[in-house]
Amino acid sequence: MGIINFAPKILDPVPGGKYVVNAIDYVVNWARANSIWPLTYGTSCCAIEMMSSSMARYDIARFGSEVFRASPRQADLFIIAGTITRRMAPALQMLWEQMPGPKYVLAMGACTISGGPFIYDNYSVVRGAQNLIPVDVFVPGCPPRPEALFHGLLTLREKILKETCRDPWHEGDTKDVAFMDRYREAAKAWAELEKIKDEEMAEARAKFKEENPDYKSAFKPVRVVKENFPEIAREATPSRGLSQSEMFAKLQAKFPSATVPASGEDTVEAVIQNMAADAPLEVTIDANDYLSAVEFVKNDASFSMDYLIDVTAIDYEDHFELITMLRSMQHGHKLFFCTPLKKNADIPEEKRATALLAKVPTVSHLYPAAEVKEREVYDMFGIEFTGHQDLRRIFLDKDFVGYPLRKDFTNPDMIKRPV
Amino acid sequence: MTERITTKQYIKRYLKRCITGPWSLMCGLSVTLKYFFNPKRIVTEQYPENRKTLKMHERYRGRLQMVEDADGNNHCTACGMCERACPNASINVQPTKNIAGKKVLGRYVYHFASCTQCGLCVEACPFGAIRMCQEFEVATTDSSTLEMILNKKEGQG
Amino acid sequence: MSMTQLPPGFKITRESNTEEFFVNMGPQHPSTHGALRLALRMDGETIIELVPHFGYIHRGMEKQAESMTYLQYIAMSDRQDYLTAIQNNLGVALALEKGMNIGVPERQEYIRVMLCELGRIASHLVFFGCFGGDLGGQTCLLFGFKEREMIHDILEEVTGSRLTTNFFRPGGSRFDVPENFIPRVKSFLDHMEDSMKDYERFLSKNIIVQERSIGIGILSKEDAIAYGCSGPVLRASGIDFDVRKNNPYSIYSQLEFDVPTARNGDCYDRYNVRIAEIHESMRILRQCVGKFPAEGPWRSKEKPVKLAAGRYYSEIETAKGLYGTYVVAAAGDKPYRIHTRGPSFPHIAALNKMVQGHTVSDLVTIMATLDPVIPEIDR
Amino acid sequence: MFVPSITNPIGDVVREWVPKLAEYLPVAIQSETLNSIVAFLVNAVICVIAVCAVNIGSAPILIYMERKVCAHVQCRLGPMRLGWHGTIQTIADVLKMLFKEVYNPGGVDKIMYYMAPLIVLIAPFMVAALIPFGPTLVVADVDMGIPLIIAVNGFGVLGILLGGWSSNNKYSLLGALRSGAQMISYEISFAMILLFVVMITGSTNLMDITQSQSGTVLDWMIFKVPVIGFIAFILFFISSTAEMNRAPFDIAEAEQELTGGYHTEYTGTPFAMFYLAEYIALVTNSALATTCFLGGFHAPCIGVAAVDTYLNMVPGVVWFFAKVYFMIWCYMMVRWTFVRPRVDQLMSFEWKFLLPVNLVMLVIGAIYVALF
Repeated sequence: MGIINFAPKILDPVPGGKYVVNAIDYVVNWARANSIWPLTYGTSCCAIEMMSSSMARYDIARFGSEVFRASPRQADLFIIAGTITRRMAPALQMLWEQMPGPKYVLAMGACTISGGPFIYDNYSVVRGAQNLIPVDVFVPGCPPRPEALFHGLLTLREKILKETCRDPWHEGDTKDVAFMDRYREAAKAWAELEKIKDEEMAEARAKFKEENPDYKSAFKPVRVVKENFPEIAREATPSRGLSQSEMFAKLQAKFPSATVPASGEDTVEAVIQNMAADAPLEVTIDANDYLSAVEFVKNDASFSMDYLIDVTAIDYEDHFELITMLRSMQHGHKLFFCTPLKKNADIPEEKRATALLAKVPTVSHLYPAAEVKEREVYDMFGIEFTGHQDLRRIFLDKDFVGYPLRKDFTNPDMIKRPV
Repeated sequence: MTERITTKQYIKRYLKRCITGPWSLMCGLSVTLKYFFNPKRIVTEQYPENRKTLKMHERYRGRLQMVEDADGNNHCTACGMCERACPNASINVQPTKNIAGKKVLGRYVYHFASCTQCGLCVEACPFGAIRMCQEFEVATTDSSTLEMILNKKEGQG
Repeated sequence: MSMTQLPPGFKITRESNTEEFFVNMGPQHPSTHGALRLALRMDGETIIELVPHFGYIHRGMEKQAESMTYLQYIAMSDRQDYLTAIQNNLGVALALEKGMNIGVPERQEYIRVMLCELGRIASHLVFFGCFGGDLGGQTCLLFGFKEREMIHDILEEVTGSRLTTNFFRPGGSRFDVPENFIPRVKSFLDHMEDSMKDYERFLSKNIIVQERSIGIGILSKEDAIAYGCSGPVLRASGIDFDVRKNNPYSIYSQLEFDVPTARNGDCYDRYNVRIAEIHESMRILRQCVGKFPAEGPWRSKEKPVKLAAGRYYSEIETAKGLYGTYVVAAAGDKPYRIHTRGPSFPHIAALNKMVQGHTVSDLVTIMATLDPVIPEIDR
Repeated sequence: MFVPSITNPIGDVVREWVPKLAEYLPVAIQSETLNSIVAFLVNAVICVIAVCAVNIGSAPILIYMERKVCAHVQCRLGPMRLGWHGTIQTIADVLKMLFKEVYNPGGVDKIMYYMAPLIVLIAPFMVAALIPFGPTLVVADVDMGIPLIIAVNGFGVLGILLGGWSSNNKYSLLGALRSGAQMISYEISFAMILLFVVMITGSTNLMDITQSQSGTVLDWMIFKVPVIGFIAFILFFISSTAEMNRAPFDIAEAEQELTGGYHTEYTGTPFAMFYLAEYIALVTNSALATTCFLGGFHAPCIGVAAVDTYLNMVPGVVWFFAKVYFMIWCYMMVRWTFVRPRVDQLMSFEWKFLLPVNLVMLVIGAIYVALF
């Protein structure tokens, strides 16, 4: 940068000066192409392959690129390793801006090229790093092998060697690459072509049919032969601690509202009897009894559910179902509370998408583990936990609109998966 | 960790650490010295130089490829099982009609950019018409080259 | 300085004569192990309080899963705990097997256990490397990855991919293991035994490592349970809990192994527990190599992956801890909802408890010994 | 008029030649004062060039060496593709850094920001000027050599503090503060151990110190005073590692904690200067260790005349650099083996262990001098 960019302006008019400029180009490009210092940036799986590539087996140091800088100000190459989410995007752009020029960007893996596995039904992933920053080299793969990364590095090297100070390095432009749109357009274009072809071929086909009325194709698709395997029944290893029926009996004695969903003519007892030995007991309990039931099983000596596995929810048409998964470290049994929460019907239709639709008391004072899990449920479903100390969105930005895990969630960035 | 110990114990422990501490550091140093002076322990594979001998495993999942015979014919019947099995729209099977009016494969569009090489398409294909090839040198500076048409010929039928 | 308005998440109110300040660690920081942001409230170099900010790698897997087929979700589960993707595959496959009510033949059980134990060693080797690396010993990082590459080689030969394996299916797996699988595992084990001796000599007794990790980031027994910790973190706090022992799945009940525990729950204990687990995994692998059925079917009858409506929950012990998969199945080949319980989430939630009163350097040590994988938290 | 003069062999030659050349000048401007001024300037230029050449020239070699040493410790190959076994890799690195864009982040104190790397560079350069590389190869043969080194070495911390403070970044500031505390503490034991050497040899002149170690290997400081000399050497090794901010005492940079410490915000050439300073400090500290403990430019004679004559045939400067590079290799092995202690542990190690031991060493040294 800087002075050498003036070299062609001064030297090119001088006779023989262009050879000097060429020489400068050669030296500068040689230095830049052979000393590429990457920035330590990795968000997910590709980062591990990037790390692997700098380890003993593959050794990126052979290319002189082992100097992974933690500070963007000293880096030349931005290896985007891993998915970029909308929440991470500003940070990514800032990192890129902080790098001094000339800087290069290598998009590693399917996520950073096109969104990869996160194309359909996704509200949080940026589909392609090119939408944010200009990308020089693409290395497809999920994740690419270290060799593929090296191939990307060599490709970048070739690219740098073609530069000249007559047209010095400048910041490229970001591109709006809506891969999905392109896919659809291509498919549409093909359909159009097909139509034209159909029309064109109609005559030839008719003629062909006339000539070969009993035409049979010689092509016989051969199905892949699959090996035959025996059918094997599953064996359930029984859990320790109280059995499901014992637990249920004890619970129902205390909370008459506790049931197990039974379909058809099966009785509740029969359902429990038929449960697999290693399946946890899932008890449906009324929302009013929820907190006292959790308290009861935590403190009761025969239950002593001291360990909270998880809190999550399911969205049904008219209600949520809050699942509180508990386990006893002491005994070893598991108990899942399913609490149906009626959706608040008073909220007008247009506000439902952004409103908290249900309310339930928190259990985070009983289980500190529930604090973050309940925040997750709040974030994803819009269920309010009364009494929660710190009820903020956890995974999404505070200005994100809507609750993604509701079945009716829509987002302008989301592409529906074709059925 | 507030452990109550007497001064005597403290001094004893302190002196013990004065011996064991440096010794532990020497042990660490002995490992690095051993590795430093033993070039046989170097495990590095030099990628661009070993290109000739470098072969991926048979099951390695690289880019998708059409299984073709010597004449370039493929086994695809354009049934679209692979397209349905693909988690992220990397495959677009565009059928056409051949001269006999039968549905055959027109273009097998493969979007390498979004392919995660999970291999579900290969698993789903009932006729073994596609496979994952062993190619791994796939970097490019032009993202439009990542969109490819796999079949060279129309499907048979 | 009296702070009238603390940033969101900070709770402790305290009087102090010195000026407090806030430092942001991440979302892109070398030692946050991914895209995690930690807001630190500090007094000098002492951390008063820590607030983790998640979601920088939240990829909406659970939303996507609702429109995916089960097989596609197995492929997706690779991307949760990518250090041992093979174990995630098993977790999902087990839940699906419950729904389909099918079992697997003995040979497949051995394949599963062996690959999972290899995955566990691979993950713990990353831990070993990152622990040393985060303490400042870069060489450790490379030592850890050196052996990991051998595991990757085996995994690649068996499954076709180094990281994202996508291998197990309900009722079996994608392929049978190749012929030279057992000899390769054997030679790997022999190599590993030698290397572990060196590595332990290199790090375990090192006085600087001990000084930096003993008594640092103590997580008491009660807290470990209350915060829902699992895996080596829980065991280091002195609780003898391992899904492989307590709720045995696959054929773990037929194999001999110990569950290493420690007492103090500090960083050094967590390190030791993981190192001991590598040895236990090697012990399991040795047994499997001996018992591996040479003949026999390697999967059960292939059926379309369709579950009966209902809810199925499976849990396995991954390298990080308890990995639960909760499948709410609608009839057909697509789930109504899939929820994953990752082990790292509670660990980071408990981080605040551990770092209070320690310095930034200790935070790095503690983070390393928790060994979190952020995409598994954010999903 | 007083004109400073540098006493060294090059200086003698220059002083001899300047009056001779001056005779060709017109008589009107010939004078003693002018001669000495010109002699001083010429001498200074030659010395500056010599020091710069030795130091800056050795930096790429050291960086290459470090990369190779660390690679081989870690079972890999290191730079391989540029030149034979990657020998010119560092040259490409240096060139590239020169061609990088230089800019400063918003809110920095610009003067301080750009001055800091220069200040950091000064200290090791000045120390290098005092080191006797051979029997006649010394830039400045100062009588107060050791005190001067102690004084100048403390200068580097100023640059680091300035750099960290002016960067307007919390991580930089933390790094600078850490390094300030660390270097000032370790300065003390660094000075103490040099005083121990001074006490034994009875001179603060580095040339005298070297000459007092002439003879066989057993006359080197490290073996001259049995056991104690070796302990002193180890202590010097530790405190100089801390002085240089090198791993395992690199808490000021601490990539895993502070992403780069005081030089987080520096780009291109200023960053290259910090980088350079680190390696030049490595040379000068190794040279100091060689001078004070390993017999400087003396050949490792073993007391057998037949062998010693051959050893003595090799010029002293070669022996000197051989020893220096051995020391550098030791520093590197230590760097790539050990993990980093915490800040407070580092400080308590200095004040609770290193300093008391140093004081004891001084007492023992005094007893030794009194007895022998």
